Amino acid sequence: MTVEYNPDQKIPHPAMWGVLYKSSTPFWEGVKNKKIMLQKCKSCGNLLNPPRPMCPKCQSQENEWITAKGTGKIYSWVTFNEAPHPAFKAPYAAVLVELDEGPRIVSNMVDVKPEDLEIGMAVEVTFEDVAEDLTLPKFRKAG
Amino acid sequence: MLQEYMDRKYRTDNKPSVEANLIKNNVAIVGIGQTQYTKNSGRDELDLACEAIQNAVDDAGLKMSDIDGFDTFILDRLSLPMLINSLGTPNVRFSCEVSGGGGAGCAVAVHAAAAVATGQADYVCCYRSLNEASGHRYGRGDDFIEYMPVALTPNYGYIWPLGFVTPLGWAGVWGRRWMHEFNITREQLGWWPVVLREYAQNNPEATYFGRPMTHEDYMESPMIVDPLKLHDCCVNTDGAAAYIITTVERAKDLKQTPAIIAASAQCCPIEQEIQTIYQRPSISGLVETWYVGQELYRVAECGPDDIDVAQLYDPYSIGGIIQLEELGFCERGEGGKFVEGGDNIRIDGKIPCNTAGGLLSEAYLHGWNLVIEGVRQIRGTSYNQVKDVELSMVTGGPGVASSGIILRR
Amino acid sequence: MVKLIEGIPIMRPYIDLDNQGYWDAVKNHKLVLQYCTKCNRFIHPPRPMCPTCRSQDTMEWKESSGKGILYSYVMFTSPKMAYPAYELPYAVVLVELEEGVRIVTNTHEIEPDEVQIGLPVEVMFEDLPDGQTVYRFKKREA
Amino acid sequence: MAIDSIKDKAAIVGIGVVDFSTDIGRTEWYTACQAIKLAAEEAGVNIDDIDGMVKSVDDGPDPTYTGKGLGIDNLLYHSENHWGTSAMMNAVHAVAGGLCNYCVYYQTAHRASGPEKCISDFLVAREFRDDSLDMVRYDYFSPFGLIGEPGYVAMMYRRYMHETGIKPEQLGWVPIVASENAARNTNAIFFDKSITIDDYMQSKLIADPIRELDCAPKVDGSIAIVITTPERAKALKQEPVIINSVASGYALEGQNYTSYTRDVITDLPEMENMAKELYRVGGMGPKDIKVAMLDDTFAPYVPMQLEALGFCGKGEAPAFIEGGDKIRVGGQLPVNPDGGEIGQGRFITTRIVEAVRQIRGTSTNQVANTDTVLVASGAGGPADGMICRKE
Repeated sequence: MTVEYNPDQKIPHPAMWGVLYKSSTPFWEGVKNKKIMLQKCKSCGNLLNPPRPMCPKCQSQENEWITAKGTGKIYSWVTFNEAPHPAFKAPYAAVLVELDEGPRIVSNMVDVKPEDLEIGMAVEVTFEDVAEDLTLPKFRKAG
Repeated sequence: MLQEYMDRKYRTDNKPSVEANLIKNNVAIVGIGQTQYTKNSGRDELDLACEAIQNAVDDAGLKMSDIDGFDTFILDRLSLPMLINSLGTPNVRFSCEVSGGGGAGCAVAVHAAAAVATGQADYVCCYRSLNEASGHRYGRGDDFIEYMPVALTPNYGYIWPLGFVTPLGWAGVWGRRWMHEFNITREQLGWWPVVLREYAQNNPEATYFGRPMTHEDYMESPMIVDPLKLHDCCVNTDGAAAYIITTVERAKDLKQTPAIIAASAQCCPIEQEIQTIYQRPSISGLVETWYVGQELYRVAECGPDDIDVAQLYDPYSIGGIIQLEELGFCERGEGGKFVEGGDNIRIDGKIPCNTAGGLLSEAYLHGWNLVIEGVRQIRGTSYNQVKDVELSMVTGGPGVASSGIILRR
Repeated sequence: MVKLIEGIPIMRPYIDLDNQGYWDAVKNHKLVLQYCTKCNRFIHPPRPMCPTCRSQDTMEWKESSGKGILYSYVMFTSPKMAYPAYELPYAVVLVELEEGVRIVTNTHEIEPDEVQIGLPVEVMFEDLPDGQTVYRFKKREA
Repeated sequence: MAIDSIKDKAAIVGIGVVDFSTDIGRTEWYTACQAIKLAAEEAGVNIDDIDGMVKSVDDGPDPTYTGKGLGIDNLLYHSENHWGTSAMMNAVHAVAGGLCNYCVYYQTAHRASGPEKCISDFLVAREFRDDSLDMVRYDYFSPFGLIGEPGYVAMMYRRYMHETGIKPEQLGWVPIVASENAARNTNAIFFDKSITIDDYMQSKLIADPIRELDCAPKVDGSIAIVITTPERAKALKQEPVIINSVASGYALEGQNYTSYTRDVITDLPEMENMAKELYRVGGMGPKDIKVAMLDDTFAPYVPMQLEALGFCGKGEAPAFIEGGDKIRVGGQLPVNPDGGEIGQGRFITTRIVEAVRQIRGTSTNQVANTDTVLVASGAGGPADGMICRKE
């Protein structure tokens, strides 16, 4: 199952922070281009997730962005039997995916019913245009 | 307290004893750091905060992981968890905030000092990061309209719908009353911004470095909220600043001459509001500042004559000058005369004030830049160094619940 | 002399259970003040407790004479720090009422150069096109 | 000299509690003043002698306005704190550090009756909070429908179930015992009688695996607590409750309820750090604690806290709470004898009030011979706590 939306409701969009918070822009730019981008400390190689202006391991403020492979495993999930927001049709699940590179991101599953979810399930990314101006990285069963 | 103020008789019998004050002479500011002060940083506030804090940590001769406390005041866009997650400080065990806007300029130092004096934390970092020039400017009129069909609080309900929306305007009401009651002239007011601008010419980090201003320039500057002219008002700044507080004992092993806190005070008297302090019998003075001064002198066991240099929180010239009166640097109602010609507040004057340029000419960093300059004066590293500084005073904002510290060598 | 600029909404006061009596009265073209019957004193702005005797049930609304003198003022002259719904310049004045409390207000039919400390003024009300009622102060005979 | 620790340097001498309600019919400003007045009266402290005020940033009018409402003229210390009940720490610093004599910690929040009419939102800060950088994290959750605290907690709790094997039939005992205690506590408005495990199992799974009964309901309330030094306390009306230690804890990669980027997301490192500090300062250990006041805003945090605070070993909490006997009054470690937030509504300072009552021996659910109580708050985020003891 894929998350179903109420067409007359606006899906919550990530805020475009611009100069108010520069660190997160490349991630969402990447999603638009159907890539999962990860921030990497130039000095010690630490992956910073969520993105931020300083590496907590070595205090370097120099960083670069790498493209994740897009594969990982389900680390946890929640099934919403009541939608906390009118754009979503309950029931649906939000999943926490641990990417093979290490970082974890929240997403939804495509073509998997909530009751079939399992911790450890191998998944791979797929990108869904959920609204005219919003693309989201989602995951499906790998293979 | 109000009665104490009216009688100019400070009660000490209802205050904790000076011996009980654990901050006095036990706590010091040991590291200071800042970013460039600009009009458009092009960076976000978390980014700026990280840089300023790193600079303060380096200045003190510490490691980032030594920092175990954070302190700031509200109206802050940063989130503490995000800050910790960026800086990578694993041992944090104290944090604090305080309301009251600029009045809390020194209250933050008080709370951080209390934490280290009571063993709750070893090294507390006080930080402030703002993009007020390019981003969200506190206290601008047109900011309000976008998102506020109804005044934010009941109290603002009595003033905002009248088009009475900015702290400058609110202060203008008691400022005018002060000018009216004591015949303070605009020419006199002008000397405060003019002298501060002179200081800024020696401070390459100041916003107005390289842009001198004469008294004539001041007089010709446009009226913003009558009685305040453009140059009566503080600058807008993008930037961040931080300082680090620890015990005097630990300071001995660190890099810098510690700026020891000889006294600290906070005060919020009756009928306090944010600038709109209109219900007290007299509004031509600042009860909270007088009180902060009295408490500082009581704890430090000194008087205004002993203070060598002062950094007074001056979001507008009036606020700076009335503080001179309330802190006892001149008589009540004599502030105008005192600053006339500027000599009294210049570097060799009776009480050199805001020697880095203050909020009007250095930066509007909610008072952090004032604390940092107060520390530099103790270290002897100011761009406008006053000779042989023993005691250096810093205050929080006027017209709000205020605060202050006295630093010593 | 407060002139509205068309199309820009006027901010409304924040009405809660502590100050509802005040704003309800304004709606009916009356200026009322909170009064503590125990201490026999007026209190402004409205609040949930008498700051002198600290009672929470001794306060009532009493109509003000609406008369006072101009105690202090500011003149908004620059768009930078002003609320954009009003034509510049506009005055915001602090009026000391006969009851001893001071209220912040706008002026009505007082020219900028007439706005002076000590000016005798009295309250008037205006119903705005957007449905809200505001109070302002105009000159009166001393 | 600076002191090494605040151990036993402050005491709670008065509490003021305005009756809880889901529709209190007053403003926050009103009930804040009311609670402080009650607390001062209970303590035997004149309001004019109150010279310190602390509160949590997000609850109720700030000290300037509350002080104005009360007509306080001598405020020498005021501060806010963001997390849980950590404002208590500021109060302790203020009186122990000689910055003020009598400090009031007040919490006022009318969350049930909502913002209309009843919330005196005095915080200009909130206007800034909308674009606070704390909001950035929601960008990564909200587009996927992960919205709201029950959901955030559920994500962590699913993993906790996976790693510890805890079953709903075990977790259910947290709300069951809370309901038993609340039914006996006249101040607790949410349960007239205790619920059964069947009731729990039938409770709606709002964000599976979190049930409706796992979440503390919203409530209107106002509480004030007076703190001073143990010396000054001697002259006052009540038997003082000594604050043996107070601490707060933070940890890397933390976010309130959503610390999903840590290696392990199913423990509470902030709480562990806090507990370490609390026991170190107080010179106590988990075995010395007679009653635990734990953060039960969301039920899963109770077993996690039992482990983080050292009341049982890692992985032992599910068995510890099962059947409820160990956490009931009379059990090995009575938890929240007042019914907790599940029974009284979401209101953090209720824990401190109950700690005081337990030590005074005046609780509606008194645990015999209580001389030490641990209070913990901020589970799932920056944590804080205190240990109170009998004089």
